[in-house]
Amino acid sequence: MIIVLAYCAVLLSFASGLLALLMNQQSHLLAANQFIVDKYPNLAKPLQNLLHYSLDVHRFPVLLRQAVFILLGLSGVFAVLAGLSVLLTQAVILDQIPLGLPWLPWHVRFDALSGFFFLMIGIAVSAVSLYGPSYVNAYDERHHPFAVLGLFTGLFVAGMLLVLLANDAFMFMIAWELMSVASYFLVAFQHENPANRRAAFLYLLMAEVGALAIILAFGVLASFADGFTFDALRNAPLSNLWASIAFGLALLGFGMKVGIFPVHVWLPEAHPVAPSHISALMSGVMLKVALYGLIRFCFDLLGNVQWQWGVVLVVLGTISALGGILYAMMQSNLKRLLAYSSVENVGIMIMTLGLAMIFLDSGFPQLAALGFLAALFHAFNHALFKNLLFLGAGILHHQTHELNIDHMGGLIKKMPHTSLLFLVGCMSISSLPLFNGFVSEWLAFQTALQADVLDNGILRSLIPVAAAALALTAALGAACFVKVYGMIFLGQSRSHHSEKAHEVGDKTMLAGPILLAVLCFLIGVFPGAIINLIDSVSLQLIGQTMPNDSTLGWLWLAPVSAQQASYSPPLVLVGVLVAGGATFWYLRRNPETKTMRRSATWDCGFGGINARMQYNCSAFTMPFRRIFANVWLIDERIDKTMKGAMQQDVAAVSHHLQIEDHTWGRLYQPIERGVNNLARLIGRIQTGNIRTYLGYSFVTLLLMLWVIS
Amino acid sequence: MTLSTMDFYTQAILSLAALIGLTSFLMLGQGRLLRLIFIFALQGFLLTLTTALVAYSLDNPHLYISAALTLALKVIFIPWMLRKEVIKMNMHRDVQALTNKTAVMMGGASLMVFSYYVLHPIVHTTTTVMLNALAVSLSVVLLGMLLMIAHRQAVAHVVGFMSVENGLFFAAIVATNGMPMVVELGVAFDVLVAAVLFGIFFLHIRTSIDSLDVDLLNRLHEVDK
Amino acid sequence: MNWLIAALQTALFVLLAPLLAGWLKCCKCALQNRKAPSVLQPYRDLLKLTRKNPVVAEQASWVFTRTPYIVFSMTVLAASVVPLIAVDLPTSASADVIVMVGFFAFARFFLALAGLDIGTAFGGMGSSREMTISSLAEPAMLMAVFTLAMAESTTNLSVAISHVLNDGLLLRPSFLFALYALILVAVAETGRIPVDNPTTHLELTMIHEAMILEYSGRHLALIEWASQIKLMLYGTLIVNIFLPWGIAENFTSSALLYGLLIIVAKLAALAIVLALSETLLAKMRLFRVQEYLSFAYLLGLLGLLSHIILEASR
Amino acid sequence: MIAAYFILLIPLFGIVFFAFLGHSENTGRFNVWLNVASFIATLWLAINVLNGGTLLSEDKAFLIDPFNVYLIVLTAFVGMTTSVFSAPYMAHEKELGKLNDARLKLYYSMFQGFMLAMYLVLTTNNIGVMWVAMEGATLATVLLVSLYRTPESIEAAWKYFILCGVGIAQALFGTILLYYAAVQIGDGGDNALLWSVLFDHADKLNPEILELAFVFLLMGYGTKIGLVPLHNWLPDAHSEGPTPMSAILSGLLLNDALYAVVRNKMLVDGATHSQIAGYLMMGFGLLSFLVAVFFLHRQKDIKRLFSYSSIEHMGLMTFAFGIGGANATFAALLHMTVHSLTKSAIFVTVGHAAQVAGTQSMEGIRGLIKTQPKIGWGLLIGTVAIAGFPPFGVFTSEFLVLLATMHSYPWLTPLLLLGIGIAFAGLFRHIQAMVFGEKPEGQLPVKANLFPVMVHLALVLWLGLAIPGFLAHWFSQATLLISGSAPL
Repeated sequence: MIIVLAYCAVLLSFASGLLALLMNQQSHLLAANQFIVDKYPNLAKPLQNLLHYSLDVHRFPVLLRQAVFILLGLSGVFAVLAGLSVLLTQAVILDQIPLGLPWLPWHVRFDALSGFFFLMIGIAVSAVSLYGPSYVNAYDERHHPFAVLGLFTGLFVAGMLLVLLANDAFMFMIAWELMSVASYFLVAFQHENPANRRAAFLYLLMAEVGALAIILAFGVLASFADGFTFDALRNAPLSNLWASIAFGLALLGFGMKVGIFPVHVWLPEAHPVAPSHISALMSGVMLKVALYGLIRFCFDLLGNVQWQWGVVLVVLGTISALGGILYAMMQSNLKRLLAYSSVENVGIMIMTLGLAMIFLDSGFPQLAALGFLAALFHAFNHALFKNLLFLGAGILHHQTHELNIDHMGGLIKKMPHTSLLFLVGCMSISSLPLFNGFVSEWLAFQTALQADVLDNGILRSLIPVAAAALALTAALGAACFVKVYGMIFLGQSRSHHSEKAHEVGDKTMLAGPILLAVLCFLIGVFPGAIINLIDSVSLQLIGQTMPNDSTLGWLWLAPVSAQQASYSPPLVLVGVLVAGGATFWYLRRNPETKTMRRSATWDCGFGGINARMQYNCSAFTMPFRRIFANVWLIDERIDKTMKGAMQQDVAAVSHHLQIEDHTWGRLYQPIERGVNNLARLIGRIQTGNIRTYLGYSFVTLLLMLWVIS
Repeated sequence: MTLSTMDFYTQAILSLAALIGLTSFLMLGQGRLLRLIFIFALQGFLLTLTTALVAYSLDNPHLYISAALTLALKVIFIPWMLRKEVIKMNMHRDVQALTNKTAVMMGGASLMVFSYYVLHPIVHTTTTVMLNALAVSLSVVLLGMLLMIAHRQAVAHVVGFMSVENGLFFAAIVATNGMPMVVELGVAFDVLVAAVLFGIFFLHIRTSIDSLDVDLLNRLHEVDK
Repeated sequence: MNWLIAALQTALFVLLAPLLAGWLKCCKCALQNRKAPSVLQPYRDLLKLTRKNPVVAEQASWVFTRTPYIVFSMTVLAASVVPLIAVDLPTSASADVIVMVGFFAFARFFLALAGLDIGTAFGGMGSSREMTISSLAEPAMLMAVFTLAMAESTTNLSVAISHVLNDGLLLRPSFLFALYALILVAVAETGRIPVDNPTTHLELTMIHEAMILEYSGRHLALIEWASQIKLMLYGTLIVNIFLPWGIAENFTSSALLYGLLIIVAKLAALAIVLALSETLLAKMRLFRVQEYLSFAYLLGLLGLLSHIILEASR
Repeated sequence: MIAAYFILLIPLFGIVFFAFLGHSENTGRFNVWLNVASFIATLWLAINVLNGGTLLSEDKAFLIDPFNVYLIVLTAFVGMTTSVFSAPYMAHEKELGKLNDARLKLYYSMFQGFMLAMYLVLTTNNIGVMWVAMEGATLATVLLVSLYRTPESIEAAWKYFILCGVGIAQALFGTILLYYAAVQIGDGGDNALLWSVLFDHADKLNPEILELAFVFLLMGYGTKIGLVPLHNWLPDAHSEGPTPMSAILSGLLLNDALYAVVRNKMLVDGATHSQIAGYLMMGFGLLSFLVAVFFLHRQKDIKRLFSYSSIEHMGLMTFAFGIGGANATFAALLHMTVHSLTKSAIFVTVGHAAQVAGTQSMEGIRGLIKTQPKIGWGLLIGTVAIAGFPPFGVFTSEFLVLLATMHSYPWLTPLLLLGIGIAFAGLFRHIQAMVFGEKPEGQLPVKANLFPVMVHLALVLWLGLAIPGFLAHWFSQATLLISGSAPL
């Protein structure tokens, strides 16, 4: 029964994609309609009217778009239902689909781990499909056909869901690549821009390399097992060395998709150029699917995790988290910034996952469950708030036609609803208490603080350092999102566009973000609900759950024991309301002083404050740029144009700032150059002279004859 | 087994094999096209003789057909066509000096040795005549290829190509007493068509590059210039 | 009962905070040969401000006007989790020390937004610098806190302090490092010399003050009050974690009274030390602050390592 | 068995018909019908095989077993769809003034000639006839390569002719050696070249001679497969000839050459009981694969690009056959199918794309999706398929090859992966620029029939998702025949 829900989710997303293909077939549909009417004149009148109504020239595209998104939304709802029911029943459902290789049908397994990610995807997809119809209205059908967008969106979602269902390596890879390829087409959707094409290419290339690494990882397992089903792979008797090789390959493969430093470079290129609701899905849930892969591979298939892998994950996670947020901070393109921030958040998840591995191998399954919980919970939260922020970015782009933060400003008054929703997103991602981001980060800290129980001195000192780096990450994240929110919504309008902006006309567009924002807050206040769900995942995977021995149950969060640490968001909320309410009431009790006097902003007496005097992005982040100067490749120039007889007066000053990723120059460009050089060298063998070619055959023949005898 | 203990047939075959090998050598070192074509025709004639000899000694009538085909194609038709071409292109006066004649000849000689070396493993399962025939035909094949590599004229390439075929025929006839008839006919047909096509190509190449020097056919390549 | 005492203690905390500020000012004036205002002057200032009609810039949005309430209530909440005169507070359980850091982050987030809200250069400057310093201070602070948390294997402040009490007088090298680190961080976080100068209004050196430049009336009062609470909170953390003796372990009135006396004395003494250091030291350049804070981080790390290597090695 | 004769007679009739009747407007359509007829005949044959198993004609001249029956159907199918494509394409080329009636006559006649040769290679039981047919295929196509009579096309045709001619001569030597070995065991006469007979007595054949023979056979047919370093004719011939011919060269000729090698390998393996033939094939395959992927990066001509991609894939198949286990063989058989379907589909779109842009140079081909979405998407999806992305069938086979390699020769897998990755980059860096972006000024859509492309890609997709039972059965049977064990 539950599996039917899951299949429904997959099929509905396929159906939404196929339905979108009808966009260009209006004339055929009209003909078909005519045919039906002619053939069955006594067809029910209302049905005829309905057909006639919906096939109207102007109405048809709008209706079709809505229908596509309704199907997609239904798929999301079914995914949520399926996920919830499998999590609640703790069932493990096995099935087979008669596709694939003759001796290897697609094996399906739907268990708590898949269910949890189903839930995540379901929520994200539902939110996106609420948001989608009005967002895609902005696209001109001739240049950006909806058929393409809708088709690949459907395939993309279906691919993600199928990855979660896969129970053999072959189906897993097919679903995985379906997801990658479909999202590639979405990234390349607005392909007029060369930068977008480049981003799409980079994305697909890295996806391909990653997929190959994953195949190889499966290959390592498969060469010790008989068959490619996960059941067979699970039982593969691997030596530690081979297990570590498989782990390394899986880490490379899944890490490329997750966006671990230094294989993250596609992320900030590809996410910004896709349509916003797609970026939301890519950043919000596709990365999570990769995380799922990593978890499935390491904890489930490999089974015996080794603490050394945990150390690798902790180190890489920490670097990604720090690097991600530092790079995010320097961006002025909103979606690019959000993409880098995904690298950060992924880093946190990976780090916590690493902690879980360390604890698991050191014989503390309960603490491992805690780390696992923190990682999954953060993944869930990230899915919510990153989705929210990307959708918000989409709204901003829709309304201001801008993505450059420096060209916005003052939107809080023009777009009050959006600004509030975006604020919720910013607060969650900055991990402020009462919002969901904080809870998972708190859990991560708690996990790290348990390092004391370990015997290994190096681990015991490494983990707290990683935790401190995590703290730095969180603080930098807050700074970064202060910048984001402040530059976009506060202050004065920095450009013509943002001056003319206004709130979205179609309120359904806000429904998706509202859903997510409410969830962010609710989960921030009542994290227990999700934690219980994740507990069933760790029960299946690690065989342990988190102890929750606190007396008041759902009110409290006590990951290890109430004595060691506890957090009660509902009480905190009450406290805030009491304290804030009391002061609010007390200070405004006097009607005379209650009113505020508005006056011009203090301008030091010089007069004429204008928008250009405000701090902008690069000014805001200047202190960070100086402090962490070596993290980036900074190209900062101030050009002065001189005038006057002696060329001593300044006519104009322009500031030029470019921030580049180190990994390009250090890692990727050498590879590219190497391939090109090698290609040139190899190209020399084809000289164009037939005698040379004959010479090749001749020598080859002689060589082979020599070899054979 | 010494030569004197063999019968006449074997002795004849071995002599013919030696002669055919010799013609290959001669072709390899030949700078003048007309002489090259002549030697090629000679080789074809020797092959015809061999075929006829085998047909006679085995009393295998279908080998006579094969001999006739060889005579018609390799001794008459192709040399005639090539000769016509050379005269038409006014190339018969040119002497194409091989860039490194000594090295090519030395290479040819070592190829002969190499052929024996390659066939060494099968020596215990076969007779001397077979071994020699195979070795000679292998070296004729290899020498034919070397001829193509060493010469720049398209005509020489055709000669080389056909000489490779000669080597194959020799092997087929001596070692296996001829292939099944259907194959023989098919091969002959292919050779005929190939010869016709060569003629067509000479025409095309001439109109295209106004020469038959294959080194000038070098537009399609992958080298950075 | 416990909840009532916790609430009372929080109220006490909030009410005492201006007094500490006044006392600090007194000490400083005395050291600098100036005539000091009354110790109660901060109360008067606050009262005066709350009675005034606030002036708000035309550009300001709701973020600007709501921020003071948020900042204040978050600071109060933070104060509620720190044991002042008694341990075993139920409020400490509702939020541990990491959450407390989170409360401050929350307040700072909004304060920085408010700085950006008006759209002047000062506000932006203040926000930018504040976020810079705090993002460096936070890990250093957590490093120090982690030392404590690992040594006492809890992040609950009440429990931690009672563990320290139970341990008796132990000379822990890790605590020395952590204490030093915490002091450095406290100075930075509360905006005292040598990191920031709360009394300056010279644009180029302002950090905290630049953000709140536009505030007036009750808004200003709330923000000022909140920073006074924060000062006291850090002071309390330092004295109560590292020198917890005298804090009430049960809720008898005598113990509570004794605890109150002791904490007042401890804070007064700490204020004198602070005043002394503020008099002796000069303010640093902005871009030397990171060295200062990385030193604090290093101390925290050393504390942690010495705990792991020297104290807990197995 | 009658079906097999039909399969051979129909194209034979076609050659004569086209050669003597001359060219008219309906020739293209008639060519389609002829190919449809052949296809139906092959289906008939296939059904016979499906019902009755391996067929051997009375005189043992023809042998239809699971290994070649699917290749026969595939050949007929690709021939049919290519002829569908070629009719409007060649008509357009004529409109452009590149061709005249006489050449079109030659074209259609030789098209059928080529098909005849292909069918003969596949159906015959006589490895000598196989050689003759293979040479015939070269002869039939060599004039097609130079159909446009440009200096480049003549150069390409000459190289094709000489290199393949010399190559195939070596295969003849190999065949003679095989015959010699057969004669030695006293099985002379006409039967000695029959594959079925040789296969039955394979273990009696002299292993040394067979090894030697295999070297020559591999060299010979390998030239036709396009194995590096014998591949040099291939990109030239593909790029300079008319596009339909590129499609059938890539889709059929290479496959059939590989088929010939594998047939002979089966004999050699039976005799030598060693992996020597396999090792040789693996070496060649891997070398071709790795070298070809680097060539992809440097291409300027779109058809050259895809011909290098063909070399790459043929290399992979050769490698897989070389490995020789059940999985690898199955994968190679599947790869033969999906590669020829995909590659011929790509060549169809490539031909149209070149017509749209008026050039084969990739720098001139831009913004296809904007100009003519169907061609643009066809090319893009085709490339996605050939680059080995699922759910297309190429992925399935590459996946199996990779796993088989991992199983048998783990240290070679990184090389394969590297190659696949670099190949992908090489293809996409060119393709993206062509299909995406704004269209150039004045670029207009052309009349194109993309039905073949859709059918091919749909089939490849189907094979990627699920392999139909009868096909799986044939593959398994063929695998059993070739490798001696059935896949898992």
